Amino acid sequence: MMEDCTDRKLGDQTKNERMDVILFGISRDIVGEKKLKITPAENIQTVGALKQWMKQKYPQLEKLSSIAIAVDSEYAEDEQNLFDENEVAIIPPVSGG
Amino acid sequence: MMEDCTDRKLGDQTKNERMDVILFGISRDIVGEKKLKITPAENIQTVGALKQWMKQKYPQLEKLSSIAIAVDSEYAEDEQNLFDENEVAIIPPVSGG
Amino acid sequence: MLVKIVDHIDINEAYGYLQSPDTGAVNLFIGTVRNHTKGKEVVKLVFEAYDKMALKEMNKLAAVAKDKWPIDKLLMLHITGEKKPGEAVVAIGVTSSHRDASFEACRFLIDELKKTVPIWKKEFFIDNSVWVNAHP
Amino acid sequence: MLVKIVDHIDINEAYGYLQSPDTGAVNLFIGTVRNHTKGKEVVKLVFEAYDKMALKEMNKLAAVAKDKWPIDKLLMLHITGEKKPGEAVVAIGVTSSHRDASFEACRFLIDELKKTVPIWKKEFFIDNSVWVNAHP
Repeated sequence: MMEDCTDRKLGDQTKNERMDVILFGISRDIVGEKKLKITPAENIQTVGALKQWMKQKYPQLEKLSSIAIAVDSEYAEDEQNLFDENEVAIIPPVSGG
Repeated sequence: MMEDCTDRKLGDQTKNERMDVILFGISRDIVGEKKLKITPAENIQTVGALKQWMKQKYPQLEKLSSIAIAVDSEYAEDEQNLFDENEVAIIPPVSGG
Repeated sequence: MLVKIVDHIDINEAYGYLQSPDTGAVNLFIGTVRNHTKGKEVVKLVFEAYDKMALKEMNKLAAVAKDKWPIDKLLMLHITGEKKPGEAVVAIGVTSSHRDASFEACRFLIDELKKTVPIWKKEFFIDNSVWVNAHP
Repeated sequence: MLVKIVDHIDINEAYGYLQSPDTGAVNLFIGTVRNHTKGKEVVKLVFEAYDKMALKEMNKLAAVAKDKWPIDKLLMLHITGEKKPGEAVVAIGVTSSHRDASFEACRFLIDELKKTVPIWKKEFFIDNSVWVNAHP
């Protein structure tokens, strides 16, 4: 049983070798890309962890008025887990209207 | 001097033999005319007196939610005096918009 | 400031007047004929106005609004004549830098117009007609 | 209910959607590009949206409004792309039997849209450009 699980997990990691993070507005300008590819090696498991990782890697994100993460196009709490199949996006302060 | 005044007054009465009262909406329907001619013989001196006279002559006006008089196209108080040169109108309850 | 009694309200024209490169917030209220009132089918409405006085009163309200709020453009249009269900009978528009002002002034103008401006509405039903608000 | 991200806002089309023979009160808010902000001349604005999520959030707001007020028609349009001063970037419209509801729901929708819907605005001045609201 344990071996089965491990197998599946390894299989998934092979299929999805990275998490895509979609970027908009100023966060895209800061990162310099429309999509950021994060490898499994970074071991980012939650929304909060992703925020931390992003801010460390791109210190200018820290200066924004706020930063949110959307998972599958819904605002997500820091505690929420991230899975390979999720669509993840950084939401800098909105300014529509 | 006194005689001069009397002459002028008589002269005015001859020129303006009646007061025109403009009618709108339901008050026009009640009176049955667009304009009501009131002779000087009625001796109506104020806005309040005109209201009283109208209500006596056309009792259905009494049943309206409200009735106002406009003098020279401005809402007028009961105490206001009426002069021959005034444009006088009955304003039944408004319902614009 | 555009204050008028008209035969027909053209929304595009109204918006064209209100649109301004100087300010960012336009609020437009449009009152239309409803096909029913108190459960009865309405066939048409007929509006009449004491034009001269109605324009005076509308201009007074516009002046009060301009005193109370920072207004860039202000529009008050009211029709007279016959209108069918769905057709516009009144349009009030306010353009301001602030949406607060545009909403509040627009609301104020339509509320006050209904109270003081000498315009009268007759509702026509299938079998009869009544002057609205005439009786308690 | 008409909730869309569009290239261009056509007021006549918006009003055409909102107009209803069943209800008498239409409130329409239009946000346009201002030619200045904080004393600086604005040349243009560029809007981008996370379309999928923006539509979801707009639909959520529309659902909340429909729960709170008796609404006949509801419209939310927001543009993306480049717009010059005077051009419309957002249109919110609510048709109801009661003007209270049309004003209040329209106000609620524009206020909330500005808070939660993932759309971003970049202001272009003569010499530089900034993402609005990005920094404290």
